[in-house]
Amino acid sequence: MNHALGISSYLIAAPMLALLAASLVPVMLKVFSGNREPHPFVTTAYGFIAVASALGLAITFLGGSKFGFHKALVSDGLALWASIIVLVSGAFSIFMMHDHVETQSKLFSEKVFLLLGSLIGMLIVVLSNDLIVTFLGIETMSLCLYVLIAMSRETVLSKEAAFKYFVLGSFASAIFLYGIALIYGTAGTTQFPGLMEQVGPLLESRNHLFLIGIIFVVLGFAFKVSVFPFHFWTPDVYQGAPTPVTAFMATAVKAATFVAILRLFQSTGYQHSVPLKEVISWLAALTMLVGNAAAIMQPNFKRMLAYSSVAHSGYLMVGVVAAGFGDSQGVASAAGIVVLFYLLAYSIMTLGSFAFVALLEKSVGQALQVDDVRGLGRTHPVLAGCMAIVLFSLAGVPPLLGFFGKFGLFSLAIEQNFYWLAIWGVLNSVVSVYYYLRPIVLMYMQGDDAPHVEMNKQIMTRFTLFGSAILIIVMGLFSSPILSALKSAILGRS
Amino acid sequence: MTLTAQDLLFYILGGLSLASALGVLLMTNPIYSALCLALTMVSLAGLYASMQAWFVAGVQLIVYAGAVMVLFVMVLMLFDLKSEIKAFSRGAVAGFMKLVAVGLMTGAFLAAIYNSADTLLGTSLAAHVDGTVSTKALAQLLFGKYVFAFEAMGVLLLIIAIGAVALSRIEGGTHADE
Amino acid sequence: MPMNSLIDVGLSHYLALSAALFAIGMLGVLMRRNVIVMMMSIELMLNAVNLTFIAFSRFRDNMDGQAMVFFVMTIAAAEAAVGLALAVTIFKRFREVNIRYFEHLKG
Amino acid sequence: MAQMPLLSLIVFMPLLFAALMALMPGNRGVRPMALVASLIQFGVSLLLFKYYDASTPALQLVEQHSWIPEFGISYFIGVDGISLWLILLTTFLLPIVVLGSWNAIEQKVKAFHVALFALQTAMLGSFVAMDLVLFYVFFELSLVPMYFIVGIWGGARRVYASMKFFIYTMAGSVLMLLAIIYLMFAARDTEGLGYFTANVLELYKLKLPFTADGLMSPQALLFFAFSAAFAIKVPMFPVHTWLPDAHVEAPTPGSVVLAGVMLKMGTYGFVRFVIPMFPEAAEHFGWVFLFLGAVGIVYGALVAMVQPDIKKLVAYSSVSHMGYVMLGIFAMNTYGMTGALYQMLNHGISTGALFLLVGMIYERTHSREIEKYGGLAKVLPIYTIIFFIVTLSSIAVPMTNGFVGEFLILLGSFQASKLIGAIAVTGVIFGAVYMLWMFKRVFFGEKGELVRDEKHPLHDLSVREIVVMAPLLVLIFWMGLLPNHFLKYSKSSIDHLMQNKDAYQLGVQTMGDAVNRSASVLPGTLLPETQEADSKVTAKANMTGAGVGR
Amino acid sequence: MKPELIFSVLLLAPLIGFLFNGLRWKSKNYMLAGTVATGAAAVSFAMSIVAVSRLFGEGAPTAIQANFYTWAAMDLLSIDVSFVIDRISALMVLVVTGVGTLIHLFSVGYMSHDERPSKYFAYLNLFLFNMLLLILGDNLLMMFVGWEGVGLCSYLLIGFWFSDKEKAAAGMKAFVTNRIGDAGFLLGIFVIFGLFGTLNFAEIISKLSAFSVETGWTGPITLACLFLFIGATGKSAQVPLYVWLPDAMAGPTPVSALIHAATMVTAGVYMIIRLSPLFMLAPNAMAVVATIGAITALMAAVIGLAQNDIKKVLAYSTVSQLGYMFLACGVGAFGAAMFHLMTHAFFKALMFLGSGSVIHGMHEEQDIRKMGGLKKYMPITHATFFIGWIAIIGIPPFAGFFSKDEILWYAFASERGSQWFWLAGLIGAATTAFYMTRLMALTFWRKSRFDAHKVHPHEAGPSMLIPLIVLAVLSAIGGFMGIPHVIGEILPGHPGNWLEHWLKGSIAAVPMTAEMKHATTMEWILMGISVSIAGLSAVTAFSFYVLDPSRPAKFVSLFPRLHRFVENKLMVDEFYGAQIIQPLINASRALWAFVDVNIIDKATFVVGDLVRGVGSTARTLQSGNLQQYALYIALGAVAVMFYVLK
Repeated sequence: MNHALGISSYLIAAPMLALLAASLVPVMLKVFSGNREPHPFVTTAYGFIAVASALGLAITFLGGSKFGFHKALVSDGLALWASIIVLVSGAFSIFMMHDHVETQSKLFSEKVFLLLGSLIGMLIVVLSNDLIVTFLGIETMSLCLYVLIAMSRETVLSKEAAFKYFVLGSFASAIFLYGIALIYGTAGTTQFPGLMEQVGPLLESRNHLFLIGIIFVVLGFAFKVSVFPFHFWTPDVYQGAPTPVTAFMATAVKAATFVAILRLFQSTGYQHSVPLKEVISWLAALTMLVGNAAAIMQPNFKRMLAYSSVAHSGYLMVGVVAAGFGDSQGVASAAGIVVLFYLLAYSIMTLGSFAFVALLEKSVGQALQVDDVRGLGRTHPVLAGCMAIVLFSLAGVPPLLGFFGKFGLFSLAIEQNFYWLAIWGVLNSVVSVYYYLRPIVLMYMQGDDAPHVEMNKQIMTRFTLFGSAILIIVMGLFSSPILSALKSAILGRS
Repeated sequence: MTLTAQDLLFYILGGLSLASALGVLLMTNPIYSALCLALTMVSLAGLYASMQAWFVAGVQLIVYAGAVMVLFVMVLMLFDLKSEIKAFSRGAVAGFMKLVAVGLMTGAFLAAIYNSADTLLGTSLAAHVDGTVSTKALAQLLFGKYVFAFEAMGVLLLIIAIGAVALSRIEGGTHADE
Repeated sequence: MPMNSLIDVGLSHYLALSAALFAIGMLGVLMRRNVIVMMMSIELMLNAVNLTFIAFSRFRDNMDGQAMVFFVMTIAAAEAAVGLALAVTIFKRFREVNIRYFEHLKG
Repeated sequence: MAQMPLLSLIVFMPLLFAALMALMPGNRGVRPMALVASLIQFGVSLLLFKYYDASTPALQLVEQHSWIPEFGISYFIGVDGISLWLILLTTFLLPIVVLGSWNAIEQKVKAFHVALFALQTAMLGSFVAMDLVLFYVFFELSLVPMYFIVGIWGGARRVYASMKFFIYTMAGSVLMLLAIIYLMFAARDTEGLGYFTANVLELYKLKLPFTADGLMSPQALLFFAFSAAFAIKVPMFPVHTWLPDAHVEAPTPGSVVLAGVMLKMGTYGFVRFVIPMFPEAAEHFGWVFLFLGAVGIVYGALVAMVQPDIKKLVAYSSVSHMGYVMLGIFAMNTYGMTGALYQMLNHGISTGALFLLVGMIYERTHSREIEKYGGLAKVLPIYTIIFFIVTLSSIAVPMTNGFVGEFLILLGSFQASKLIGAIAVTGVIFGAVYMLWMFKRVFFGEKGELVRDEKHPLHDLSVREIVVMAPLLVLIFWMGLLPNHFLKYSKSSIDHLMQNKDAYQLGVQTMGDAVNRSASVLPGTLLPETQEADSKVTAKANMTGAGVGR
Repeated sequence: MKPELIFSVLLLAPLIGFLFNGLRWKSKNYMLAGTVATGAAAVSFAMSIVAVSRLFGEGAPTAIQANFYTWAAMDLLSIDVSFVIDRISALMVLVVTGVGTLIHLFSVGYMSHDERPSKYFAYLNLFLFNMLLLILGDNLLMMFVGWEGVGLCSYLLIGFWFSDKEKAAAGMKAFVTNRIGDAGFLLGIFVIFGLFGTLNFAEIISKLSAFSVETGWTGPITLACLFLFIGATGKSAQVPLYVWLPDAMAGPTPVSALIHAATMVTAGVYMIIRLSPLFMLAPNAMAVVATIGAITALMAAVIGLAQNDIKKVLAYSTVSQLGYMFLACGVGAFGAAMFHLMTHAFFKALMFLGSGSVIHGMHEEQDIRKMGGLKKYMPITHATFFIGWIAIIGIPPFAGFFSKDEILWYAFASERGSQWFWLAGLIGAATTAFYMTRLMALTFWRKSRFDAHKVHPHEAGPSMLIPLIVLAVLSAIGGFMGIPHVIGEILPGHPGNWLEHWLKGSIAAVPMTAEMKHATTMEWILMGISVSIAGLSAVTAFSFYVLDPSRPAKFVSLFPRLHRFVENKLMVDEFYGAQIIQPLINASRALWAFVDVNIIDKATFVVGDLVRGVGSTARTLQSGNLQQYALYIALGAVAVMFYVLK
């Protein structure tokens, strides 16, 4: 066996290495300066540099369907764009952490370090070409997040959230791992390319152990992206976690995990199991319904957004269903394009909405209610305007980014003849309008008597919100370049 | 249908592991649970060895039954826990459903094993493998095919080490500044 | 499957044993209220997985399974470390490690 | 000026003005600027007459640019006899609305005008869009400003009303979105087209399978999906209940725009998309809409009759009037279609005028309850005269615009179905009943409690208000006496539509281009050949998915 | 003069008058307003004479025509704004502009004390304009435009004093009832368009040769005729839509004379005469027309017996006389209908103006029980009214005699007629003679019943008297244009029936039965019967109300309930109110409150509630208990496994 690794392996790993190296700097500084916390801005800058350099390296070296580390990693368009989404949301999360009251502390450098560590885990997930490596990546990402959540300055809820996330996450990991074991046992390999070739024969012969393995693996992923009925941790953890961390979880974790799911479903062999198709379709449908319906009833702003993110997972699952069970050649790459585009859109919108929440949170442990935004349209017109754009985009109003995201997903569903899923999806997006518009109602249409609340400075968080609003409009109107870039990256054409 | 030594070993160690696992579940005193868990791990190590996974068996003994269990016991000692009155979760319905769910899942599992048994490869053990050979092969794998995973493990441990320390220093942590 | 193979120990037996261990671990997570015991139950589940890996590895004559077990053990250790650190933090705060104190977040 | 993007200019000028207004400091000066801006955009829209060629049914002043080729979406706009008058109606109403809301909107003046102008762009866009997705974008986008207009400047139950408005209309249109996507794929998979497009002219060529015996053929399902969206927008009985709420709560200018233009987007959709694209289904299921249209006429009129609130009465009268439009469209003959088109304009003018008038009296008394009025004619004679003229138009007395539309529609629907025509004709009676009864109670008889009030004497219309109403009155008579002035611009388009119901196709004519080009060469001009060929390959071989056809 | 110019002046004169007065509607200068308006009407009249004179003489055209512009054109439909004066509309236009001018003139005096004379004259001119459109339009649509236009003016003028709720309500009632008819008219137009592909009168009639007489009820021509007739019942106040006309007396009296007696209400008759060849093809429809006409003639006459408002009596009389005209149309005697239309225009306008003069003189008193003995106060009014009276009850040789008798004769002798129609007409005539005599007696004769200290009846000024006198003359001699042959033969110079000659070829000929064609004796006998019955009836009334005033009360006390029933107009309004209007309003309320709110809105709320239900269930499941969540995961896994592995 040739153990030598080519240069290409290191190039693929370069973003991760950069992240690791840069992330250690603030911690090291702290160690060498006698445990004195560096200025938060310095830490933020280092974090940003880490992410930026990783992003630069990713854009430079990723893509083009290359393998590395004995096929443990694959660098393709999917990985490239998922890395971009993950890294960008990481950068914005660091900005928000710098500002946010629950993450500002003497341990800020450690928090940034953990977030960067989590990013490394995510990059592993998106680059992984092997189920066990995916598992390692997921664990890296999750373990960092458990700690990161627990490190909030809030003392009760954040600990509870961290612990719940930890126990349930480990529980789900065990199940996931069991699934890997069964797949390993039945297919003889855990590497995606080999596995994908095995899927067809194994499903055709109705190998039950393999089916259980697939189910368990899907279940483990479903837990991470909060698909019903594995979503129950989501609102609790999103609420308890510091808002910047929530934003990070809601965007980056989801993006990374969905890429892993897509990799799992890159085979046409799944068509041999109709029940599997049906059950995943049902999960998608129920996820949309439960997420949207629960969000309607939710008075807590962050929980509402949490349920909304559950619903968005449901939409994304439509793409996954199409990828796995569509009946035309190359549907998986097509699904990759629309799912990634949706993830990009969703990440931008979600970052914006959580930035808005972060701006309104003034004290540690404050549970922001939806009603608290009353009258904001008058007192803070720019913020409210940006948030309104974000919310309309989440609701899927054209020509904002969210609309085109949904357009792509539902196009895919229709092309692959998943009509009822598409219909269910759009009907759910109508339901979602109800709660997305509620803050707008409160901001603009009610509470003219609301007092003027001083807003935290939070320059970087403002920047995040503002930037996301701008991006939503600009990328909505000019989504063509992004789409064509995505397309050429994923189809491997220039 | 002769019962070979190998089979006997399986039934003994398997039964032991199952019993001790049940002990983990049923013992109301956490310390006893921990000890039962250690016993399970030891018996599993035996099973690994019986399947000629010598290295893994050794790691199981040292890392798991040794280090990890010590960590658990230490924490338990730190908390100074006694036998708990309410060791199990409340709710008859919920409890019933939990039993049913796990029962069904296991049942489905066993049925699946039964169904797929024909397709499973090599239902009899292969020839004896030398421990050094298998360990070497494992090492080749770890530093060859799985080198990236191996390195990633290292990174993970580093991050977790720093994270765990940081966690102990937060407000209310064991090593908090204030 | 012929009757004698029920007694002849084969892959199925190992798998069944691991399934049983996994189920017990699962029950522990579902039913025990002490967080430490819950974590131990998760360890049990991971051990069950390991048994599966080893069994498959053995019966397929494929070393990959053992490598995976190696990783799983590492992860298990890391999880234990983080989990216990969390538990300690929580204990410091609540003087108790029973999960019934963790129902503030709901709805 | 051969290639001046006139239509784009018309569509986006209001948005530009909105942006300018948003950047203005303070609220002072917004109104005059808005007025000037609105007049400018109306003036520019009048340029259409110069370049529009009424002799051809072809799509004119066409502009085509690639927008999101990956999704098959292009920026493709054009105007023909069907949309010409709706565009002009939209631009015509804006200055009136701006001037009419001079006093009605007291707070957040700037924001209001920004919303109003943005809405203008969305509405104009949906009338010129010839790409289905582009149309959908404008169609949906129009909800947002209107949502704010109702929700922020509306009455007491404004939140309920605006929410209902938004969700009702969106619920209808999302199904249309799916239908659009389906059509695009159908276009791609059809022999001869083979590429992914939302270009309406191309989609006209599709022959969707239709079986008469069931609902399940694609054409029927698509027909109903489109119809659902448009029927809610129209609104048609029985999905009309959002309208009265929205109207009652909306501020006067909001009501005017809502009734005047937004409802037309629904009926326009039927004419532009539903009938030509799904001819067999429209033929086969047309009776449903014919019947519902007739029911809507009578139902709207009857319910309007018993309303205690003037504005709600007018709102229900809209339901009735739009029922006429639906009736005309689904009569599927030239008379009905022409009448429907005319009635759209009439409704925009006369109902718009009614809402303005109701708003004017509301500004004076802050009440809209009919019971509290009475004897207004003695106190506000000018107001009474204007109101009366508008009432006449609304109840379709000859020599006003309303008559032309109703006559043609009823004529057409009677040719289509005697029974339904006969039902619909009773609307003529009920229409007179509810309007005149309301008129009697408000203007005649003893002075009511609001009119009697000595402390706050009512003032008759100011010069501004008369100026607001004057153009509407002029149009009421102009359109009533000389309908052919207006009809001749739409004639060739409607004739073309009705004569080629089963195989409707539309040519295009860019500005300054005298020769009609056949629509079939269009895709070539839309995108370079290579890409088109490329897309065919990908469609068949590899990149099936996601409509990422190109 | 080119036809275009003639029609322009003819039509625009009243329109200009309307605009002139309309723009200075606040002005109280009744003299200026009246002069302009009357002048406008007079110009129209003059122009009508000019136009009509062209039709006379050898080789004169049968019609003059002018086309202005295309109103709308698409597919088969092509509607021009074009006008025609042929032999039918010539008569009508002369009556309308002539009588109209007189009534304008009368109004100058009558409205001199009103607050808004300019507005009044504006409306009056507008009416004239619309009426001319109705008459002169050469297609059904133009006729309909005028048709609705006159209805509108009628509405405005009835509700002229709108501060009075009753009057405003009367206006609305008129408009709405007319609208019901108009709806029928529209349907008629649609059927005709479907049948002939044109709405032009001449073209319709020229295309008729391709059609044969329809026997059934559902043939297109029968349907068209019936629908058109519905329109006519609305405008011309026939059963069952006549109820608006008595209420319409709320308007100023000259208006009643012009619109509600002489011109507008005869539009229905005019329309049927215009389309007489069409109606001839639908015998069933004609039977309906005749029957409704006969019923109306009788019923309105009966109601008229017990009315005490001078204008109401005249109103019911108008309804009754219109019934005669429809009876004539129904039996195919379109010429007779036209003849009666004209004579009726003269004498009924005369009587209305006379009543106006009385009301004017009596300070707005309209109750005839409070009048009496006005003969000595207003001799000229009395004299003219007297002429009107004998004209309407059919005493030869006054106008009413000729026209009514012709109708009765044809009702009897036409193929489409019957002795029953004749009998109904006869009874109607007798009843008319009775109540008209009663009206005369109570108003002008015997002693005054008003308080002479408070009320000082006086004769009106010249502007009101001149029209009265002119109309009286016309009522007296108007009948000579249609002298029946039987009478003409015995007169010196053998004057023929000029009217019949004039209209010959323009309208369908009377389909006489073979044996009646030359039954001169029979005609004489019937004429004698009708004149003597009417005379007898008048004498009875005279004895009741003049010779022994106590007799009516005694007579009435024999049938108190019947009398009350008649006095209350046979309870028709109450019936409509209780059986149609109120149920309609109740139903509408129910539609609003039930269908809109409870069904449609609820249905959407149900969806919302369902979603909410799902949401709250999801939130309940979200108990916060970690192990519960783990259980959900396990349950989910189990469910998925079982579904997939099943």
